[in-house]
Amino acid sequence: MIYLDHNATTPLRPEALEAMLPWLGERWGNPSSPHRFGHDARVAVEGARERIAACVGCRPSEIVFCGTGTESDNLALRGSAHALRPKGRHLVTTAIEHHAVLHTCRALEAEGFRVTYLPVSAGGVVDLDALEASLGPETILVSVMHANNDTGVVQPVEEIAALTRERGVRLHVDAVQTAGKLARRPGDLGADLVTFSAHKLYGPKGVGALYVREGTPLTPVTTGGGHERGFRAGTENVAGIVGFAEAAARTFDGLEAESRRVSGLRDRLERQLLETVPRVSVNGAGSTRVPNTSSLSFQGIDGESIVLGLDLRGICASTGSACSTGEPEPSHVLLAMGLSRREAQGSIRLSLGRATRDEDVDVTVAALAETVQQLRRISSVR
Amino acid sequence: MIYLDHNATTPLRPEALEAMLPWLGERWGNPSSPHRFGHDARVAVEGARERIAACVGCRPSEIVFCGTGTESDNLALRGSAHALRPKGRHLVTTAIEHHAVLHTCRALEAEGFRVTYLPVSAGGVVDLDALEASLGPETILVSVMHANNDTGVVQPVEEIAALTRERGVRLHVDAVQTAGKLARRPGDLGADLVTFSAHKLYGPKGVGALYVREGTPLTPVTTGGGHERGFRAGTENVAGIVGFAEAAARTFDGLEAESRRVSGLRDRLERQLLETVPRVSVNGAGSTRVPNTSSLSFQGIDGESIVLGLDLRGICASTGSACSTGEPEPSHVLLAMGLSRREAQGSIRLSLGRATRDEDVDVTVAALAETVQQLRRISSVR
Amino acid sequence: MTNAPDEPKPAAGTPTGPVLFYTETLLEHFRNPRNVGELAEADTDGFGLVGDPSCGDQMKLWIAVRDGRIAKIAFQSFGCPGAIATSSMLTELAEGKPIEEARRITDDDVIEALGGIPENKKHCSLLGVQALQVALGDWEGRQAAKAARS
Amino acid sequence: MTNAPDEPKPAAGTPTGPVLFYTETLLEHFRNPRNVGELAEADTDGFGLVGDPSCGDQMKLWIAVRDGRIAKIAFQSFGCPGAIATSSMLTELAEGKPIEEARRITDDDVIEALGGIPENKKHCSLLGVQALQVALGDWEGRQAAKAARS
Ligand SMILES: Cc1ncc(COP(=O)(O)O)c(C=O)c1O
Ligand SMILES: Cc1ncc(COP(=O)(O)O)c(C=O)c1O
Repeated sequence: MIYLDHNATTPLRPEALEAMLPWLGERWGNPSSPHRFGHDARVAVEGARERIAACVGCRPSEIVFCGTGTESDNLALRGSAHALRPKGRHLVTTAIEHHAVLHTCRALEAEGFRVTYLPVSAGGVVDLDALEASLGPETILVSVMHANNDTGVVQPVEEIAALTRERGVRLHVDAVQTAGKLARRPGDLGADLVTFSAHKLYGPKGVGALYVREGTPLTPVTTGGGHERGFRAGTENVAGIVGFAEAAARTFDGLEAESRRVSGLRDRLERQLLETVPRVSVNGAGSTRVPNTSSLSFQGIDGESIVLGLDLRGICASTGSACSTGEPEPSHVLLAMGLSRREAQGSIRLSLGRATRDEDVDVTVAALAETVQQLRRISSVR
Repeated sequence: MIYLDHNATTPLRPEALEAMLPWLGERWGNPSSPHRFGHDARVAVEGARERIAACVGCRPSEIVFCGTGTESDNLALRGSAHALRPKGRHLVTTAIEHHAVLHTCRALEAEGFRVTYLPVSAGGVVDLDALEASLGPETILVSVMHANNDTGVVQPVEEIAALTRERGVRLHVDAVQTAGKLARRPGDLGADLVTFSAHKLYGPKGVGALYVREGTPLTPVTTGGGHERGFRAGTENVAGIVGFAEAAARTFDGLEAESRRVSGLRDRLERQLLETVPRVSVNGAGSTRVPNTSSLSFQGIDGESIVLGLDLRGICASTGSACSTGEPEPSHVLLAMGLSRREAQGSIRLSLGRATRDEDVDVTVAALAETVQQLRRISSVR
Repeated sequence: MTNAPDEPKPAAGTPTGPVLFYTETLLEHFRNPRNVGELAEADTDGFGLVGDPSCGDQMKLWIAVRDGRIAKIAFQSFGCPGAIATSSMLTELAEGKPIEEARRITDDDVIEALGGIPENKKHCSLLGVQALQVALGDWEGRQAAKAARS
Repeated sequence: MTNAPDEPKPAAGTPTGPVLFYTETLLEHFRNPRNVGELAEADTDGFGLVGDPSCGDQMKLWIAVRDGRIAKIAFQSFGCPGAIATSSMLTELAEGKPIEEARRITDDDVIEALGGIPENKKHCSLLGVQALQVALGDWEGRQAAKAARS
């Protein structure tokens, strides 16, 4: 199997599993229990927090562990909106955010908040002028992803941070698709809130984190026993948190070399593909992208069919963000970049990872060429 | 080590770990990915859902996986309150609920909901007359725990269900402390919403579940990619869910015999203790209790000191619910039962489990007698 | 600028189910679709073109009728695996059938022949049957026109 | 009936930290507290009784003074491990000390001597020092009374 769906999820690093096992075995204590056996687990959780803070570039007390990246996004958006409601009811985001952000904005609209969805360029980059123009006295939060999950296009979050800081508006950055891929330390982006998800950087599923800059107003979404300094109640997923830290530490370590390697492979893949297959385009090709992602549009055929064609040839690809609904909607990201419905429908995403090798690229290009040719033979559209 | 803190958390069953390992290893796919490798994970999640539904006594589509029991409680309360707001703004709960419920009620009060906190008897049982009297035309939800985590006292939820059903009010039951302990199938309680937590029944930390009876109005708390039928977005903790199902299936299987065994041990422990140690009382002793829990009040000494005394003798006990704050507050549950602050402060909880043996009981009683004697020698209070 | 992206809000509680429950038969038809292509102008007795505006899928279908039966059938399809496989299966079901029988082929017949199709893919399966109905209508029209001429 | 249970709402963002960071020294004093008990009426030159209303802890402390020094000291404590250990450590620090020096013992001295104490337990450590101050005040009072009588 050639796995080219790393933006959906990544394999757990064996070292991370190794680090988790004691906490799934003989060290099962509850970190909040008032005995040394529980304290042992507390020390593990706090140690993991320190390791992740070191990767991210922040203080340990600024890391809040959550159950998923989605939950972290929800905490950032709902938590800011509810904490800052007295100051204003206007939020700004982009049309290309992950559903964890977009659908949460919709939910906040239903609560009476106003949300601006900023357009992006044909290259998939958010329009900075539009962003600046959107900021008003009522604006309390801007939420912009660091890199898009479908296209890999990196957003100018540092520039945005400069704007929001100047205006006294809080900034949330969803860094799920850049953490462990870009050398820039997320804590240095200038954001007040940053989302991470363990399973996107070779950690386990079931753990996310939100960086909450000290002093950032935030109302908790999940209340109870006061865990995570009151920001996220619930017994800690000790093993998951320890695995997250182990994976993050290893993934951030040596990140630059690996990024270069993977972007080399991705460029090679795109080059070969453009040479081999007619009527294909690379979405966001002209923009800065994370090294591992390639969004491809094939004229006249359907993305799901291409993905199945690849699947039957032993290659895991995706039509875009892995949404659980199985809805036939084409990517809202590509539509926002100006692609037609049919162009968006003819798109797939290849996302490379640590295990990807030269041969995988060659095999994939050949398989794609075959699949595309076969589907075009069937297609009623030219 | 003798572990008598099973109400805080339980060891992961080795069979559950075994069942989890493939999903932490070579089968790491995202259940929402559109290829067979992802589908493999989807099948695992849906299979786990079926197994849990079978344990609980409901349809698979009525199980919503969450990250913790706390999150499930939050979804039940916030989700009901927000969905039913147009019908009314009054909620009813009890003074002895877990903080996951109580603090969420407080948060809802801050949003403009009115909450009635029902008193309990000296035996720790909610007052049914008070409950009936509290129900008004504005009441939208009643939330009562099945058994209390501090005392183990079982609440008359079936009677409550009869009342709420008659009045057309929704009922949430927090069954975290009864699932896997009481033979009654949670789905048969007559509730609309029931909370479960995997790590309390020998499953992994980081997974909970909410039973949502078909047709129950519920607004999601965490929005995004539409996972869990839209009730809880975020990439599924596949390994955790599989481990939860394995643990639940095994714990529900043979539950009656194990319950008898454990309640025998608990009764023996209390009998020996009352014979050996003067000035001790068992909280809720006259009420129906889950088989494994013993809440004990020792006059003239402090619970934390007793717990540390036991800890130094190799026994893990607790002062009560494992709250992460380390606050010196005595148990709100015991206070609600009419204990004085100092009586409540002198209390500990022993919660037995699968590994507990006769000898453990004997050793514990001896250690307790020693600790209590030593602390009373130091104490300035008689 | 407050242009909300064009996508549905997830209605809590709507059953979605697994994305990918393709049967072996469906996969086989996807891999080796039957009767792919077009019929020559001269061969064509009926033609149908239908599209599913909700998902952008499109299908073209040609039939040749001899002795009141569908003698030849061919299709082209732009769409998801479900659309391709159901189209292929439809042509197999229709080929050789008397017109009246072909007319009675339903979506459920196609789905059943494939051994089922994921719930969220069912709307794709409509195209094949629809296209056949359109093509049969076209054939009828041509027959009527011929009868009028002769 | 809308009687909210008597407990604090968790203020989001308040640092709480680990529950249980007891040092070895603290544990040793908890296990083997020094100077536990009471002094005989005849032996007692000063007595202090203090309580922490927020956590219910209580402490009694007796001193005997000879030649301007604390010759004997004894305590009883109802409270958490922190309360017991800090009380014990305080008596150790105070024993044999000249009155003026004993008066200058601070909470921080006790905490430092124990090698630290969990943040959320610090309020317990107040009791020992407070009780000593009260006992010293009592001693002074008795001295003054004696001087007035003689
Ligand atoms: C009755 C009750 N409800 C809810 C919870 C919270 O569950 P979790 O620890 O999974 O967050 C607990 C356990 O702490 C509990 O005992
Ligand atoms: C940009 C982005 N944000 C948020 C998420 C959600 O994270 P999780 O899968 O942990 O819920 C994802 C992944 O699906 C993502 O790509």
